[in-house]
Amino acid sequence: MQQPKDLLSAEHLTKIFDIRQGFSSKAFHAVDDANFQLVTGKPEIFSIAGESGSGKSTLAKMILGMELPSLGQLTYKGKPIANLSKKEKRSWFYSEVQPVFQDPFAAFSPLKRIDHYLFETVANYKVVRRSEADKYINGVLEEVGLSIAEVKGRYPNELSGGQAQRVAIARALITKPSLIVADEPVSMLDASLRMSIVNMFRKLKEENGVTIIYITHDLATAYYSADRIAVMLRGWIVEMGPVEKVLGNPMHPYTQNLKDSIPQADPDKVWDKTTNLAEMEADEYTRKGCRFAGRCPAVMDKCKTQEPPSFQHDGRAVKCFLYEDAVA
Amino acid sequence: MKLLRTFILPRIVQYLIVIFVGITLTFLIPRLSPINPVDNALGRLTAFQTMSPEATVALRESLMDLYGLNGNLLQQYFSFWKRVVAFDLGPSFTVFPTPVTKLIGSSIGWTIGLLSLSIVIAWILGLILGTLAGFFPNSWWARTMENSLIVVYPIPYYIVAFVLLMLLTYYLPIFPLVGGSKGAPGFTWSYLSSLVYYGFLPALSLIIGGVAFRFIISKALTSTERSSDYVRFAEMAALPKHKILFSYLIRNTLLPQVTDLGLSLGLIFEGALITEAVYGYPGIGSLLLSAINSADYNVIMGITLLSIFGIATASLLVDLSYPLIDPRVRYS
Amino acid sequence: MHKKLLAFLAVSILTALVWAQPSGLPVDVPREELFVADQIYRYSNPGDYNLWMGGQTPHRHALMMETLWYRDQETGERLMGAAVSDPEYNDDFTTMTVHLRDNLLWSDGVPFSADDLVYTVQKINDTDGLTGSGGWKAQLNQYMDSVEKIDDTTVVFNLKESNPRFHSLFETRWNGVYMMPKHVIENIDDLATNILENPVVLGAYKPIQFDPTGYWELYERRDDWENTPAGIITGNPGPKYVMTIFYGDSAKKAIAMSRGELDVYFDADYEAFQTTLDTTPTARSWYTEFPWAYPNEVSTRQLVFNQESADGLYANKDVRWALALAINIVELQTDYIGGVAKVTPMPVPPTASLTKLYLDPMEDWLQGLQIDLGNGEMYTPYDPTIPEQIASWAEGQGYTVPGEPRDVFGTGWWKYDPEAAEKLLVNNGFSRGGDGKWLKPDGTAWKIQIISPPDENDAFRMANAAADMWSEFGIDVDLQGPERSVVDQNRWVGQFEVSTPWYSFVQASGDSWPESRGWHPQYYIPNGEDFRSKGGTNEARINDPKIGEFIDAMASVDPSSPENIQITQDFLKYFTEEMYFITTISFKKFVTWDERYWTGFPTSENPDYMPLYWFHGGKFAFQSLKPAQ
Amino acid sequence: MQGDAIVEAKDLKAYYITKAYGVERTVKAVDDISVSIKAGEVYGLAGESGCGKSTLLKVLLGDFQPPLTVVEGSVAYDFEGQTKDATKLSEQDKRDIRWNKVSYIPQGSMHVLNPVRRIQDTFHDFITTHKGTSKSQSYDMTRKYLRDLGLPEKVMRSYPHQLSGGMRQRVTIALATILWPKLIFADEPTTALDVVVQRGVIQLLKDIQQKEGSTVVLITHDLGVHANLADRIGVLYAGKLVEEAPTRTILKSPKHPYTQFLINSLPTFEERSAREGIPGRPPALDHPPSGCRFHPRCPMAIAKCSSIEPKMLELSPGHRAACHLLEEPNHAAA
Amino acid sequence: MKTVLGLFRYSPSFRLGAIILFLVLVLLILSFFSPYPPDKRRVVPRNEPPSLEYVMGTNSQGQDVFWMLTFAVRNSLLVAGLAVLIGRGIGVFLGLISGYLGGTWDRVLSAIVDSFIVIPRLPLLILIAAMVRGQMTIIGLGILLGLLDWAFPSKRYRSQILSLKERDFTQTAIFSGMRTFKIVSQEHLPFIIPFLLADIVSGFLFAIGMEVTLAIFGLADMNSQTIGTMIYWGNYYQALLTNKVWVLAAPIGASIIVVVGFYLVSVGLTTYLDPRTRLARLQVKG
Repeated sequence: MQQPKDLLSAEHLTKIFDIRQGFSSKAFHAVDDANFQLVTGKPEIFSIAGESGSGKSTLAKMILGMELPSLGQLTYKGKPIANLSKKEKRSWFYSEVQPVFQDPFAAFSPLKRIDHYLFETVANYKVVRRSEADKYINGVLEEVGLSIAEVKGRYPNELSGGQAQRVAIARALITKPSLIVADEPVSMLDASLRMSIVNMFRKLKEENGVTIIYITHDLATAYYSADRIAVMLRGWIVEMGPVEKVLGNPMHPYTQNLKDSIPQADPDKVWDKTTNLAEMEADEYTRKGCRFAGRCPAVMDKCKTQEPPSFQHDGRAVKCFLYEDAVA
Repeated sequence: MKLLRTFILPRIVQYLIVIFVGITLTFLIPRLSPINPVDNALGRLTAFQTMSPEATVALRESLMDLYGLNGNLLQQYFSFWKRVVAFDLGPSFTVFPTPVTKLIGSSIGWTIGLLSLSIVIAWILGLILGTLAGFFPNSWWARTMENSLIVVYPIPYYIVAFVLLMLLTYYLPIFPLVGGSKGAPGFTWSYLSSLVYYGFLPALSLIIGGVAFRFIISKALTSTERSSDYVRFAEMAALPKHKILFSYLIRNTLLPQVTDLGLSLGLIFEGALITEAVYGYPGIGSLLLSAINSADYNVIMGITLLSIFGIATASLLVDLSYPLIDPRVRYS
Repeated sequence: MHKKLLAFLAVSILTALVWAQPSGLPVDVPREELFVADQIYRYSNPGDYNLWMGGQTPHRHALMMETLWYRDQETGERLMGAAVSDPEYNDDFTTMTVHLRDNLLWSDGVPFSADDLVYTVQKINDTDGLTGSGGWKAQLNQYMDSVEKIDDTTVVFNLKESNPRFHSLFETRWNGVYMMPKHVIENIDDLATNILENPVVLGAYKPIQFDPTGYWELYERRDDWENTPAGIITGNPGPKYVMTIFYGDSAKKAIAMSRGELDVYFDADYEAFQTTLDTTPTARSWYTEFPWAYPNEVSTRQLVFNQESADGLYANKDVRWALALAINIVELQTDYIGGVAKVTPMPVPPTASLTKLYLDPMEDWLQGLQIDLGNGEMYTPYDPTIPEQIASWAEGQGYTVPGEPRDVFGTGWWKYDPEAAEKLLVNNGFSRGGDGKWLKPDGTAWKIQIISPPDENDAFRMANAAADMWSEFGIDVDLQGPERSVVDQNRWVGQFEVSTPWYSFVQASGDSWPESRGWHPQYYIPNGEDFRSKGGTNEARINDPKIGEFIDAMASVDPSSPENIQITQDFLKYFTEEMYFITTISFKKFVTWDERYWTGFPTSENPDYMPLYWFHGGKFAFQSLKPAQ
Repeated sequence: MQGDAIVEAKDLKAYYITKAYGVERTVKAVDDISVSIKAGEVYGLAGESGCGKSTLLKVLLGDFQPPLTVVEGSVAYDFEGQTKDATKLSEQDKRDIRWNKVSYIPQGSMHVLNPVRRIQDTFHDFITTHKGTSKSQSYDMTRKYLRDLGLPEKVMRSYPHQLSGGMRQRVTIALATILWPKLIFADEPTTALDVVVQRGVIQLLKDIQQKEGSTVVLITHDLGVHANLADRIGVLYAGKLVEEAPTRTILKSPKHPYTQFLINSLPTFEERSAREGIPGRPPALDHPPSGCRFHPRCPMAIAKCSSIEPKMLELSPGHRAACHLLEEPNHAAA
Repeated sequence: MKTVLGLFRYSPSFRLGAIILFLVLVLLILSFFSPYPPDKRRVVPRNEPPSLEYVMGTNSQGQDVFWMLTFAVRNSLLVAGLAVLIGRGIGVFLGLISGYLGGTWDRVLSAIVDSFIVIPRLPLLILIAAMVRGQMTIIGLGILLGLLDWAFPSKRYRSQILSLKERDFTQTAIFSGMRTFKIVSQEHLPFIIPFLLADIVSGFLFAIGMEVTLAIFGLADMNSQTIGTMIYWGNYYQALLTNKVWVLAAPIGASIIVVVGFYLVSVGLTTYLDPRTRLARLQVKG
């Protein structure tokens, strides 16, 4: 059997929502014409970054099969995710693709002991025999720096946020998935704990060969851990490429703005200039032309009327007219 | 107008379906009853009168004809719809040929007056008391009030009404026994004050139960709302308690309860049944009860129809007006 | 702060309102000129005085309407209404001549005359849709060929066939053909739809005010009350105003009377009546003391068997007799009824006049009656000492018996003899199971189903007694007490085994034919269909040609003739021997009045008229009232 | 610009004492902390969640109810010679002091503003409580203030849900500071905000502080925010103050092992070399570890760390830390 | 069991409610040891006020009010229990179908449910009861009441389920490979239960209230002892008018006690199962 080249492939992926407010209603593109590929056999951490409301969570939900795309194609190992039957999803897809959610406490029922999910996953996918479940789970937990003794019989609220998130990752690892979709996995955690989770992703990629889609608004951890990054703005992927390039030397004014806005724990790098804020998020979605035009320091006239296409430039794709004339 | 298509129209279609189902049910159920209105009328007419057998048969024939009960169920159903569309609910069987609309018309004012007033009073009182109790959960009066209302709440409504009746008309003969007013209707002090006097006990009994219910709900809502961030923030800013109570707590707990109020006003048409039976109040409930007992189909259907129409319309209006009442609501 | 003020204001306004209202009656009429009568139900057609049309007659017809004759239930005598003498028939009963009073006036001052009677009869005969007089119309059409005025006070009815009872259409038990004011009605386009507000009346009272919600009506005595039949007969003006008012159930009536807001009520259950006596010292019923209630309504209570139910189990005369002998009438009459109704073994109420006509002459026959317990064992079931037994119970309770036991408590009844009952049943193949309960001849458990409407106190308590006694006797009883309309419905189609209707086989006049006629086998309808389909009254589904023979014999004779009485007695003997009904007690009514404001209401000491004031003939009770001071 | 202490906590112990479901528990959320905050400075409090920083803030603000109880110590406000103990404020004191002199900026939550009240009315509620102004006066004040802060005027007529998260938080800050208080407590004002918005909020806070010379006590676990805003930083660990120094000093040369971990665990854009998070987890505060509370997680722990509680040492002027290693200069870390 | 003990220890309202319900249970069990059959009349002297011999007095039919009450409580709980079981059963079932199947199923069911909500129940109940009068047994009444009381619960369950479905842990469960049935029964039911309990109380309230109302209008099975028929017969024999208060006090008191008992237990259970207070119980966060 020939292995498909792409582990995950998005082509012109679009998700349209209706938003109603009072007596009026608008359609908006939460994800608009997204294109990217993750290659089989080459594990990487692919970061999707952007502000809240940039469409990154919608994208994650589509990859996990929780939302259906409105337009375009999204395939996993060559199969369109939207067409998977319920049974196919349970017997195959879910063992291949696993999620890690933002809030580890919300990801587990507060009324259930947390190990319940671990044993369920083992049992449902028949990973090992029942008698070996304890041992197997212990092994997985050790990979995330925990042991079964710390976890067994405990309710989620008896664990710290970091521990709970590790359990969530351990649960995702049980089926030995090829792809983990982690949606803001560290944003609820203290800064000091974030590194341990992010480090774990790096380890999992290298040692277990898992591809991880790391969705975050924290560019620092993305820079630290990811191989590639896609920066999203109001449904658009505005800049995508290797993380060293995109974040080391951001080209899109929005990426630049994002990077500048990160407060650094370094007294030598405090901000000197002020920034512009969007007043109404929803307005930017429906704006004509470039969606960043309203607060772009380098805005040009055509930005306000035309949607910029994606330009290949300096090893990345940039969706900005500034790079129109540059050679790919 | 996408909203019209995706929200308002479906809601109106649903409204029409509800009314159709309701009307059909009200048509069918009395007809499934073993009580035949003609026999009933005949029973009434011949109860005291010695009538010759031949005359009885003749009378029966003419009554069937008069009441429009000839023809099969389907034919009756169609002619029924024809009448409904023309707002003609037919004649009453017991007081033939008085039109049902006239009977309902002369009863409904009483019920609407009594019920709407007592529902609104109970709603306001319950809301205020419940909110206060939720705001001062540890005060002795809040606890006393809660405990006593929890005991009052489960008492079947009939009993509250009956005990009040005995207390205030028999042991302490303060209130009148029966009726809705005194003397001739008119805008005179004596007539208007008699309305209050005659309506006082029925209203009181309705209010007691209503307050208990509203109190329990308001208190629960307030307790939740009280620990919310914006109340905490206002308290931290040392805003006066009454300000927090009225502009913050009540304003916020109000919204779900306005829906309730709308729906319970819609329930007016049935809510009166027991009150009116106990107090001999001349409203729609008394009318319905006697109609059920005498199998007066047309009256039963008329009232049920009105009631379905009332509740359905009330809930439609509440739904449609929600975005106007609550600035936060979004439909999705 | 202003919130408290508002609350205070609201409370004080309310208090003021409550105290400003003199708790009391809804009309502003001096209490000493007003007689307040219990209206037996709430009118759903307030203000509609067209009684030829609507069905809601009580009180209204007594106060404002007149017909030709009244039959007083208490005395059994005929009272002259609009007529001045008895009806005159020709020899073959094909014409009836009526002589009218010449001194009656309508309330607008127009004299009443033969024209009005002729007009009334013809109008009813010709108008469709008069539901209130539909029964009269059907019978007039059936019997009457023509009606003609001879002179201003004489009218002749020509009949289609011989009919000695045609006058009963104009003789009131409940009501009779109401006279129409020709000069008013002939100007009305459609009598079937007109509600006749402010009616012109022939009775002594005129409606002047009504509650738009139907709870009460106010009547004013006519100034020319001496030109009305009741005024002429009683010679007494009666109260200036009469109000009828509906308070609701017994409890409310008792409360109203204790508050001085009700002068007479129709009937109450025993408990409410006792409360009235306790709370209202001036209140009384027919007797001032035990047994209080008015016992002489012409109707009796019975347990009626559906002969075609339970595979014809109750078509067996022996079974019916056994069940009768399993009833302890003394206990029924005392424990359940409170000792206040009269006992009778036949569907003949033991009023003074009917006792004289039937119960006294038949006493010997009753005492000698024998039934076969099986194997030729003859048994005398009648116990003439029942009234004495009840009287000694009453004395044991500390009551004084006001008169002879037989006058107060009625006649003798069947012995309470479970052993005899047992013999009858065993002889018919019944047996007792291991638990002592009766099994039917087919060996299955015997369960009797009784239906009785709880709102009819006497009936329901009698049913309770039967249920208790029969279950003590070893039969399972399922007593059902649904709403009256359901009871009726079940009775009509025969969905019962035992029911508790009211019947009397004789009228106050002593005539039986009008009442027993519906039991003629020609009107018999089998179980499952409405027994009234042919107009009959035979809910027991008795299909007995012998009954037909008795009834046919009555039909051809003058109702007041001794012959008629003889046939009726024979009929009653046959019916009793067959035990078609277990008749227990006569109707009693706790018609209760308060002498605080008015006296003169008929009583046992003053039994000139019946106190059933909601009947058409109740007008004489109203008219007899005098102020208490 | 910086002067005398405007608020000073001495030997403050604040415990949650609960008796839930029959079990009595004492959570020592603030255990013997002394801080002195000078007028006009921005004082940052840093630490992981559950270290007691929010509790400390509540006590400093004088806004706490049972089960939180101040067991020992005092919090002294000093407003131009007028002193008050924040732990013993009467209702009247609160009305006088709050918003006029002391204010509070809550975490950037969805629900801090009354959802069914227009922004301008909420402003009026807060202003009139302390100033007794009429509605139009309040509106004028609000309008002017929003203009000063560069916020669009149209938010006044909006309902909270119509504003974006960032705008809502900026409006909340405006609401907290409309009466120009001398002392502002800010509890994680930027958590849950996007970076770009966060930046705007921090700028706004800075503007306000600079315009009026207010004192700001800022709580956040994000040292990056502290670096941009605070003049001094105090680091809390498990209910204890472990290190305190001017911002530059503490970020450049942290002395306590915990502070060092905290700073070193942050990724930067300079290098992508592996960084480690702090091992282990913060202790539960009802049974804190003996001795130095950090010792179970401290790789440099020595014997006495587990038994003897380290004392606060003044390492240089304004730089204090509590660690046994610092008692002997040759063991000093980093 | 541990939970029940824990509840009993820590929740005063549960404790009180449980004691009340235990007493009710005792009453109910006592009915099986009654010295007289429930429908037997004239077994004791009539109209006796409460005394040592007749703890709650006797009524006008010669029945011992106390023993009557044991039967009445048993039968009323049977009626109400049946009604609640059927009503909530239908409600949960339709709510689950609507919530989980969604789409057309949801739209059709919601339309049906909304129609039923609008149809006035009391007149309908009276009408139906009037139709089947005579044949109405307590079982039948229970079923009838149940068939009328499912629309509101179903609507509420549906919205609960829709919101539970949106929560992250449902996704965790899905990705843990659990089937829908398992998710419903293991993950969602624990959240529905406190809600269900509170709802059951209101169901009892409705059923007992309706039973009493119907009985008072003479539409129930008048031969069975229920709280409603006890009140009916008490009224029939004018207990209040003739100052035989005990005859009515017993059933009225019983109806209050039963419902208050359920109410208190449900309050206790709800706070106990509420994740927020549970959190507070397990650890007080600093």
